[in-house]
Amino acid sequence: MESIFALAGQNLSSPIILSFVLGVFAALARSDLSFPEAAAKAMSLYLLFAIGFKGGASVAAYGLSLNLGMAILAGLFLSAVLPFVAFFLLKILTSLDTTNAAAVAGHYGSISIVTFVAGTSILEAQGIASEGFMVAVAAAMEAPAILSALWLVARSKAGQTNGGAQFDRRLLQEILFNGSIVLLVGSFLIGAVTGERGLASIESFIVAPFQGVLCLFLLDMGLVAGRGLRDGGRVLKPGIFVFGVVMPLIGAMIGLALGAAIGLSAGGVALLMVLSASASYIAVPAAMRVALPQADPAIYLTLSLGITFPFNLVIGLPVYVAVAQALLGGSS
Amino acid sequence: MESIFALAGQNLSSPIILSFVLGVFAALARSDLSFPEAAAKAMSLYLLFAIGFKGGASVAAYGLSLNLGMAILAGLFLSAVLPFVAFFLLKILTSLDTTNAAAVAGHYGSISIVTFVAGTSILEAQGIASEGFMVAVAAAMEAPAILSALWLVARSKAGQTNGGAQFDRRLLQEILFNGSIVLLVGSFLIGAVTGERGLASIESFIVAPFQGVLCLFLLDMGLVAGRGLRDGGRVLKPGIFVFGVVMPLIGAMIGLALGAAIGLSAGGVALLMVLSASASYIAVPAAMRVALPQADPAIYLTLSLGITFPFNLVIGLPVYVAVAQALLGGSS
Amino acid sequence: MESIFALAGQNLSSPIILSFVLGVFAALARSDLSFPEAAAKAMSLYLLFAIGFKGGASVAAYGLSLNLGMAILAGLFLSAVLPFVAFFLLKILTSLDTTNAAAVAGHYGSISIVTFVAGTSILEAQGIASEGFMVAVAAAMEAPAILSALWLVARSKAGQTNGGAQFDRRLLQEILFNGSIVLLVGSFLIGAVTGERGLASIESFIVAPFQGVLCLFLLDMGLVAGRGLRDGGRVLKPGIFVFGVVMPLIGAMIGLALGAAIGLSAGGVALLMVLSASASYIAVPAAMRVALPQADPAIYLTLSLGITFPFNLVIGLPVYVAVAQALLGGSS
Amino acid sequence: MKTHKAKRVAIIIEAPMESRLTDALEKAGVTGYSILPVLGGSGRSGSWRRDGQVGRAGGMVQVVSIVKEERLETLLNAAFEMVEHHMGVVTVSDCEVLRAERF
Amino acid sequence: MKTHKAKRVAIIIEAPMESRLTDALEKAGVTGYSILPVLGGSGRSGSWRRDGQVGRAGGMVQVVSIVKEERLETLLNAAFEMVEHHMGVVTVSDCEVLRAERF
Amino acid sequence: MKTHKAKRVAIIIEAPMESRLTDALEKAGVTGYSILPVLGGSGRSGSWRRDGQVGRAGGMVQVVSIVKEERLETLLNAAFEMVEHHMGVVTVSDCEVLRAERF
Ligand SMILES: Nc1ncnc2c1ncn2[C@@H]1O[C@H](COP(=O)(O)O)[C@@H](O)[C@H]1O
Ligand SMILES: Nc1ncnc2c1ncn2[C@@H]1O[C@H](COP(=O)(O)O)[C@@H](O)[C@H]1O
Ligand SMILES: Nc1ncnc2c1ncn2[C@@H]1O[C@H](COP(=O)(O)O)[C@@H](O)[C@H]1O
Ligand code: NA
Ligand code: NA
Ligand code: NA
Repeated sequence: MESIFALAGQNLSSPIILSFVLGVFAALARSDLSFPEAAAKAMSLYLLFAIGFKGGASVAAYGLSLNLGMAILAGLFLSAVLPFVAFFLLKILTSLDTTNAAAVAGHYGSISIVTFVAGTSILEAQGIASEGFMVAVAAAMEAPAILSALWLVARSKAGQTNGGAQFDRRLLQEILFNGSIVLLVGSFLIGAVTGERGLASIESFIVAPFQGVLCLFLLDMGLVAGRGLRDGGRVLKPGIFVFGVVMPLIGAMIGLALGAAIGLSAGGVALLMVLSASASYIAVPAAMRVALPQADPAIYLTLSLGITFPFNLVIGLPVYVAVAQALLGGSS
Repeated sequence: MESIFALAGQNLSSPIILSFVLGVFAALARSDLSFPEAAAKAMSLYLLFAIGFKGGASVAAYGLSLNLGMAILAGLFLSAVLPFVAFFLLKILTSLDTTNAAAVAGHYGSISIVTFVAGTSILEAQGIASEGFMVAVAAAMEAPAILSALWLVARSKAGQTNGGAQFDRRLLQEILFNGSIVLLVGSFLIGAVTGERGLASIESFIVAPFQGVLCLFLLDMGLVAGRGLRDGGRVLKPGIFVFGVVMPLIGAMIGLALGAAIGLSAGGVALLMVLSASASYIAVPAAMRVALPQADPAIYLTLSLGITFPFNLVIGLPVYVAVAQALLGGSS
Repeated sequence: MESIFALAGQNLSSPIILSFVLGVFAALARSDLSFPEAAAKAMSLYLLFAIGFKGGASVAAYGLSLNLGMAILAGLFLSAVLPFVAFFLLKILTSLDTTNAAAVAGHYGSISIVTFVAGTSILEAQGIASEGFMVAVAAAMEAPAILSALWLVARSKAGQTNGGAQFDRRLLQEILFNGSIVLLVGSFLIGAVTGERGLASIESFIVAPFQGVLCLFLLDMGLVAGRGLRDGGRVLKPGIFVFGVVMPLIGAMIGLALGAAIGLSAGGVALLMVLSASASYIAVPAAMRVALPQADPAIYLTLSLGITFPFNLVIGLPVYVAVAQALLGGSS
Repeated sequence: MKTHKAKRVAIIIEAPMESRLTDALEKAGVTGYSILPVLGGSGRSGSWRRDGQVGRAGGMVQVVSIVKEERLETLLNAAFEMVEHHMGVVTVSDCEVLRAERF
Repeated sequence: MKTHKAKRVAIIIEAPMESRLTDALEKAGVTGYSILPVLGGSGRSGSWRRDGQVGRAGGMVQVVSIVKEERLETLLNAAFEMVEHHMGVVTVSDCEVLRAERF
Repeated sequence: MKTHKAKRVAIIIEAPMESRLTDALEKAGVTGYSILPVLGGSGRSGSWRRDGQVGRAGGMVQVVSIVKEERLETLLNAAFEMVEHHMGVVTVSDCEVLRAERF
């Protein structure tokens, strides 16, 4: 326990966390500091490309263990099931109606790729190895949660009246081929195909400056999250807030159990915990606006970006890594 | 021949080609993956600056051989003459009217700088030296083709009626001082003036991450080209398609002859082939919209970006390099 | 004196100066070369983050000398007082009315961070050490000058009639928490807290490519400054032009005296001279549009960006460094 | 200069609905439209801005279409169906156009 | 499709004044507005463009608000106070809106 | 608030023609205009979008100018000459302006 606090303390004093904190502070202080939308999007494309490519290259280097298939299945399962857990918890903790609860639940089954990236950074800093294919698992976890959320609405009374969930083939194709899935899987495959030689040719672009770009990106996320908290704070009833902190812990525990069961390494388990604990704030909100327009975006965006993301970043990540390492790591 | 296929195969499995392929795939799959316009433009400015500067610095290092003047003259000549070849070929292969054929022809006399950049990457990867001043030749080849295309329209019947080519001093100055010419020539001169010391001071910006930026830029070009093929596919009559594949080969052969005649190195000849084979998709289209508004942009953009660019990237480049090396290279 | 010319000559042939010159040339030649607004802003965020972080990390490494407090006080004092000097000089040299003279004066008390960055580059190139906390001094000097300028208007006749200066709490908070101050101070603190370990983790992002980004940013500034000169040239009466060249020299001398008095190193004194000599072109113009809308922005922007910035960049910086080094440097 | 009466329809709609709306317009026989960016705004559901955002949710775009009067009703029906359950503002105003043959 | 009369107010204003204007609109009881980017322009004080600029001075944005006729006067008074000493253009035009209950 | 009648002319034109159009407007005595970005669109010549594009061809911008009624005809003549052989849409609508002395 003590060492977990020490880890959290050390994590807290890393440039990436402090950059996020700076962003939140600037937004709360109503500074006009801001990143152009194009710059934010460019950084996110860079991070997706780099993390995917590195994962693929590492698979090429260390071989594709049989676990890949299992891990992807585990990811699909987690993404599909966690929304039910989240929905149940929301019904206990909050007074959200079915539509809003399902919309929020969908976010928690899906993932936040930047949380994943921050998780890999911590692993690297602590010298803990992890399976390169975990980025493919991340990609696999993006979408199923959306279907679960829509199903939750469809089978309810709200789903039968009032338009309900607007689901169709088009939405399905948008979800499956959304930009981050395509880029993540695509660059993963490119990394896997080109391997060491490919990595060597672009290493000084995707490896060396990675941490620095991540700092600026987290600064931007801090600005956006802080703005969200400032403007969307009204939705933050205590029950909702509690959900935003408890749900990631529950998700992480389920991820831990499943990751250990399928025999991932300590690092891989930590990453599966991170994925389970994290909540989407890009792909799922867009899908929800199309499919569940009645759900209030202020609720799911504030929860996902304003509560759970910072919680994971600052407290969750070092805890998940420490727990995985304690239970499954050889030494440490 | 065999080794050319081997080269093409190796080329095909490089991160830059695969990134382009990923982009095309994403566009055809109607993914919403996209780069902000500002990011695409920023990457192109980076590539122009870096390639120009490196060319200049290399001239500073290895001295300005007498060939520079000859090579620039050769470039101007190729740019001015290739449109006539292309026009003639189009009249044989397609049923395009004079205006559209001339507009397309102008694109093939001019150049695509990213094709040139990809060509230098292959040379570097294979350790083949080339003249640093070839970037100046690239800049020289941007504009003359436009004048040839407009002349082709002006002397035709279409040119006498129907508005014809809208050519004036203003357009001339826009063509000569268009952004990519100014940046390419400017950074070439800066590289030449500041030399080794200058290069050392910004090397870790313009050299180290270069290949990685090129990957992302080609991913973006794949997205744009794929979108163009999806929407503009209707113009792709067989004759047009054949032109898009045959013209670069003819261009490359003419470039080969001229490059060998003026005594360029094997690498320099390869690059002159690449320049001759490539077709403009930035400067010339903009000039054509002003000067030949009757010409259908779907035709020249689909051809240049959708057919010839991928053809050169995937098949052409390794072939041109292998041919130049086989005929003119000392060893290997 | 001779060696100052040599230095200026050497400075003139550095890639960053030549990039600026290229930008000015392109703008005057009416080239369409331009950076997207988002790219320009992204580069400026990068530069602020990097320079702040490095300053903080250097404070962490070399300890926080007692001088920091003194230097910040000196900065605040310079920023508050220089506008009075500038106002007085403008009243002598030009026929600007009180409002316009005060608006211009505010710009010269405040600072240009990119001039500061270029100054640190010269110091680094010459191997002259300087206090890391000088970036904090830079941040401290951004705002006070605005208050001085507004006070100059408020106590005048123009201030009593015609709306005068529109100053309120809101403007004060906008000035104090403007993006560049928050980012500079924030990244300075992050650098100071995370120290050597933090710097190591993002060094290949904020140190290695720094000079190259600076080149592109100065290219962009050259484009903007050249456009300003082309369009705003009409305001450049001789007296105004003379002010734009003389005021930085006076500012530098005052900075020199104060810096030497509080015991800064030669490098630190040089940077204080640079800050005093430089004129704001981001924060102060925005504040002036709100508070002194009657003042003509063409005057202060053309002066600050079109005259004083290039003057400092090309001639001023090497001179300030040489003078500081001659008077206070141990050897060389 | 000869001008012709037409209607200018401007639809501010959530960005994730953009392609659905433009498809609906095309189905409704609209011959042209343009998409304009929106930086931020405020309405009953709070305020928003694009700065620093990566996702498309929480952002609007504006689709503008100039149509002949006789096509207006079809267009509005198509647009209404799209915005019905969504945030969004639909306005119609009179205008005159050059080159009426294009609409 | 049932439409309702309303007014479309478009205010081109200096970027540094944007938040002051929108606050004033909110105080004046406006229920919604959208902010559109402007790339460049020209007027009595010369011409400008955003390309390559870092600072907000020397740039304009456009604030568009659709309001019921009865709110127009309050809105214009609020807007006028903001642009009075500043560059800027305020235009009002008639329009029809769907879903009048939103305004 | 006292308002004055004016005309709002909006011209969607190919980006490579932008500076030619604004020069023509200035020659026609227009005192001011603003340039707005367009992200994409669709028309008789197909559809386009700016995303990921580097070149200016294959993109449009919108030039908006508020003019006094008496200047309209000259402006439209100037605009028509520019769009004549080009893609583009020219619309005119009635509006009211504050501060008529500015136009
Ligand atoms: N009256 C209005 N005028 C202009 N834009 C509006 C108006 N009402 C809403 N909007 C835009 O539509 C978005 C969503 O509106 P709402 O559904 O009212 O929250 C707002 O954030 C604005 O961008
Ligand atoms: N008549 C007009 N039509 C459209 N925009 C205008 C007009 N007049 C001014 N503007 C815009 O407002 C800015 C400032 O105008 P001004 O105060 O006249 O210099 C211009 O640069 C344009 O962007
Ligand atoms: N009716 C219309 N309403 C709005 N924008 C249009 C319209 N027609 C054309 N445009 C715009 O002008 C561009 C070129 O139109 P066109 O010449 O018809 O291909 C389109 O891509 C749209 O951006
Ligand atoms: Na999750
Ligand atoms: Na060519
Ligand atoms: Na100063």
